[in-house]
Amino acid sequence: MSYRVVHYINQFFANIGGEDMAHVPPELREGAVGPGMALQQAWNGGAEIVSTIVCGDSYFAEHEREAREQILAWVKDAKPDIFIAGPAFNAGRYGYACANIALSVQDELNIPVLTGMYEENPGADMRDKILIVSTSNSAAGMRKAAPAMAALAFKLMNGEEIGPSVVEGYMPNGIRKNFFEKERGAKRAVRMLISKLNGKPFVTEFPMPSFDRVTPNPAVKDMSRATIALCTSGGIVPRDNPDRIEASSASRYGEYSIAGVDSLTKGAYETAHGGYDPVYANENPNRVLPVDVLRELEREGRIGKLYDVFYSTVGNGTSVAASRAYAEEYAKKLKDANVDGVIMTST
Amino acid sequence: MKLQLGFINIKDVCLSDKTMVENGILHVNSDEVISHIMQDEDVKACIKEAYFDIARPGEKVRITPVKDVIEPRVKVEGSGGQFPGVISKVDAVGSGRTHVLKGMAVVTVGPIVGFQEGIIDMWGTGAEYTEFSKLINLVLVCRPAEDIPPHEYERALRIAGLRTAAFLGECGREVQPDEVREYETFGIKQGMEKFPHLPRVGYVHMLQSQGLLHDTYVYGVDAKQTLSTIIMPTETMDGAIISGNCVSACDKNTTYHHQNNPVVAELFEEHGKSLNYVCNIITNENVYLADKVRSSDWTAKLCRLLDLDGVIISQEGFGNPDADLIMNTRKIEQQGIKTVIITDEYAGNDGRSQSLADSDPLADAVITGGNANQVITLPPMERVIGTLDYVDRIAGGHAGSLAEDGSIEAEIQVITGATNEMGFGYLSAR
Amino acid sequence: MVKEIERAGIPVVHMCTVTPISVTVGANRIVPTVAIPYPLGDPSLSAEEEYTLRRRLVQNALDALSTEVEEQRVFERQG
Amino acid sequence: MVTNNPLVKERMGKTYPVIFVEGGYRDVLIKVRDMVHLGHRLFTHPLMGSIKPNQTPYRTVCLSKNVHEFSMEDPQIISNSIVACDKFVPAQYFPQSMLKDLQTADISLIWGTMAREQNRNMN
Repeated sequence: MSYRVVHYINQFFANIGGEDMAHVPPELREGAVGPGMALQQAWNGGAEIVSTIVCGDSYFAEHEREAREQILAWVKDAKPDIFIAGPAFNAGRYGYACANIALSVQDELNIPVLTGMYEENPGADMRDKILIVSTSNSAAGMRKAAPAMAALAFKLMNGEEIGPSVVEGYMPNGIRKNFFEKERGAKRAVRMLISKLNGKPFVTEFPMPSFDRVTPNPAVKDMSRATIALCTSGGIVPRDNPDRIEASSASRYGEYSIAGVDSLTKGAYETAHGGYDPVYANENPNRVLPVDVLRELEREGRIGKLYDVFYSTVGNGTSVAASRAYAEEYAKKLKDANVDGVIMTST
Repeated sequence: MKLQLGFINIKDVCLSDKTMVENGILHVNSDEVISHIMQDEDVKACIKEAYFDIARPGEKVRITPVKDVIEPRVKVEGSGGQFPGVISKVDAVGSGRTHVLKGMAVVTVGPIVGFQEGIIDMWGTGAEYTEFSKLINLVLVCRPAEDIPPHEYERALRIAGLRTAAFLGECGREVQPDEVREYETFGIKQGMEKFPHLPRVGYVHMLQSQGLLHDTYVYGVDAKQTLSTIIMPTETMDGAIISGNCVSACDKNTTYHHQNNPVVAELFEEHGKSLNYVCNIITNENVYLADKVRSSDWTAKLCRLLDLDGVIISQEGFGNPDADLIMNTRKIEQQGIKTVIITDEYAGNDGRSQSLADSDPLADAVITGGNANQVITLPPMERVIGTLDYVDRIAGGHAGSLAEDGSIEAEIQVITGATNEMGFGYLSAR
Repeated sequence: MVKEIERAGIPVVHMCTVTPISVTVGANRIVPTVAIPYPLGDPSLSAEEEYTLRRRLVQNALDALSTEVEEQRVFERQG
Repeated sequence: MVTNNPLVKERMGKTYPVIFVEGGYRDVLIKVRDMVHLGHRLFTHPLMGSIKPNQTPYRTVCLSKNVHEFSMEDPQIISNSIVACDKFVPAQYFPQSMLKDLQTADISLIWGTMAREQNRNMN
């Protein structure tokens, strides 16, 4: 029995046309199409492309929700052992589509996924979330890319453990895996130094964590019409801490309505933070979360509106990944609520 | 300074009634060697019982808890003796001729701080992770006398190992080596004249010096009491630096690592070809933050003074030495000197955690010895040299646990030398 | 956490006492506050004075939100 | 000196002001972090010694008695240390027989360090 594969490609690789045909909506075809042939050849009967989904790049970008729904439905029906998208090489919108649709299949259908593209393709930003095989920057690299993707895909279908990125050919995804090199470390170090001294390219074995900076958003143009939200890492919660926000390791966040609340009065609110003396915050919670002032500014028309929900966490938590995940979650809620600016207070 | 190393290939080691090297076989009269060790009063006071055992590559043998690994050598010509300042006079070593019993090592075994000492497997999965599985190991097992504090016992065990290695090395004095190699570095001016077009390269050798049971000795001086200084590569090769470190088995540098420092060896390989190997700079890894600042400042100043173009920096140990490594790297790079650093990673069992305790974008050329948190299963062995007590004790501690059949599920950090930060091994990670 | 909000596309001002930490975590608009246990208050002041202080700090934060920035900036206390 | 090692409290408590933390390795680091945030300077690295955070329950860190102007580095060092500590799966128990060894290992490091620091300004 051979494994079942669903393959996603764009209009160009399906031979429909170039940019002029990028508007075509998703279409389901039986069997392998275009680059799928090369994949299938590499599997030599071990796996088979049961269907190919073709979608125009512009269509995907402009109708992402509809395209996603349709494609997920087809993939679900086909019950494949793996979903493969691309390779997209340096085509930006194609890469974006491959990465995003692969992520959806992986997260929503729980099916292994694989895509491939050039490392500078915008879709490659998702390398930490899905497996992306590194390819050259033009379709001329298909001869190398197809066997590499086929081999890695077969391992995934077979349920084999995936080796380190440099061995398997996928983009580093932040998960460190051990393997034995051909030369010992000291020899590799001397070689790397010689390259560095001679201005030749070298690849560090451990990229330093990037000091991730986010570009500042444009300022709030008209404060008198803006919706401002309050967030705090000072652990302000309603009395008795209904969500049991933990004092030291924040494993969740609180979401509390302040509709109709004019000021955070003593007794009604308190702090759940275990990292500082709570007396002052408990005595007057506005000292940490200045609801009183913002309500006044709202009345005076200095700000358009104080958003009626605030988010609260405890800043003690050092598990960076976790705090990032829940901040991402509530940031999205704030964005969806059309909040124009946020004041985050910390203790 | 020129040093000749004469390698005598040791094909086997056996216990015998004489101590000698004959036809590539080292015969060891254990009574004779042990009575030599016990001539040291401190050793005698701290060690209740000592005996030898032999483990060969491919034998189903597990050695644990491993304290140190030492290569037996003898000084044949030139000043100084074995391990100067520790068990011989402090005369400078690094020139003349030294004979090496190659292919074997003295391994000292004894429990010091709980489970910190490592495991050497001679066969199976674990053997792949330690270069010491490829050597014929003469294991010296020592049991401590009652109520001896750990640091006194550590010292006794350290001295016992060094004395054993020196005593056995003597057997090679009159033996014709199978191979002789020559190593030479030059004075600053001489080197520049000799290799005017080659980049000047140094080696910043960071020594574990956090304190008791985390020490390294240079000509007998405790490294934590030192300022960063210059040492000739051949001195390092000739036993000037020895290990007194008992923690973090996977990335501690044993005395064998110092004697056979792989960075020194690989730099000599390129010396006069693609680079001019100038010298080594030794610097410490103290726990006091002010010391870290001072030592790294000093190291960067020396690199500048020597007009180096590039350096390799190696590390020892887990945790706060990362801070020293990064400080050294940053300050040296800021002098306009190119660096490559060798470290290892603690990225968690799943490889997803932040690997180092400190980082800097200037450290853009990193060699890694792998993720020490990787979990492997070490198969049961037919024989254990030493004791598995300490492995058993950490059951549930997630650093390693012993199953009934004798197999051990453990992170590779329990294996001696698994993620060595001098680049001694082949393990890496991406 | 400020970074995630910024990344979501909303300008955010971080009001905190230990501003270097805020710089480290990557906040772009930073307004210094009074003290760790009472960032926006001061128990040694009278209730009125304290409220005025808080109002001034919040006004500072709103001003920061209304100011275009290219890179990380600490808006030092006004007056 | 912030510690959870009873031996440090017992032997060094008379010479140095000791803040004793009832808790584990991480609890000591958290206490240290809070003090650093208040302006106490780190004298010793929080990850002193290369014994892994899950291989010993004891931790001792030496900080300045006085509050100083804020430094950029210390909060980073302590926060990196806590992150490093959190990577290790916590040990479930330590056998009684080993605790004494580990207490000794911990106090020896700090003891040796402090002995060399006598001529420094320790405020």
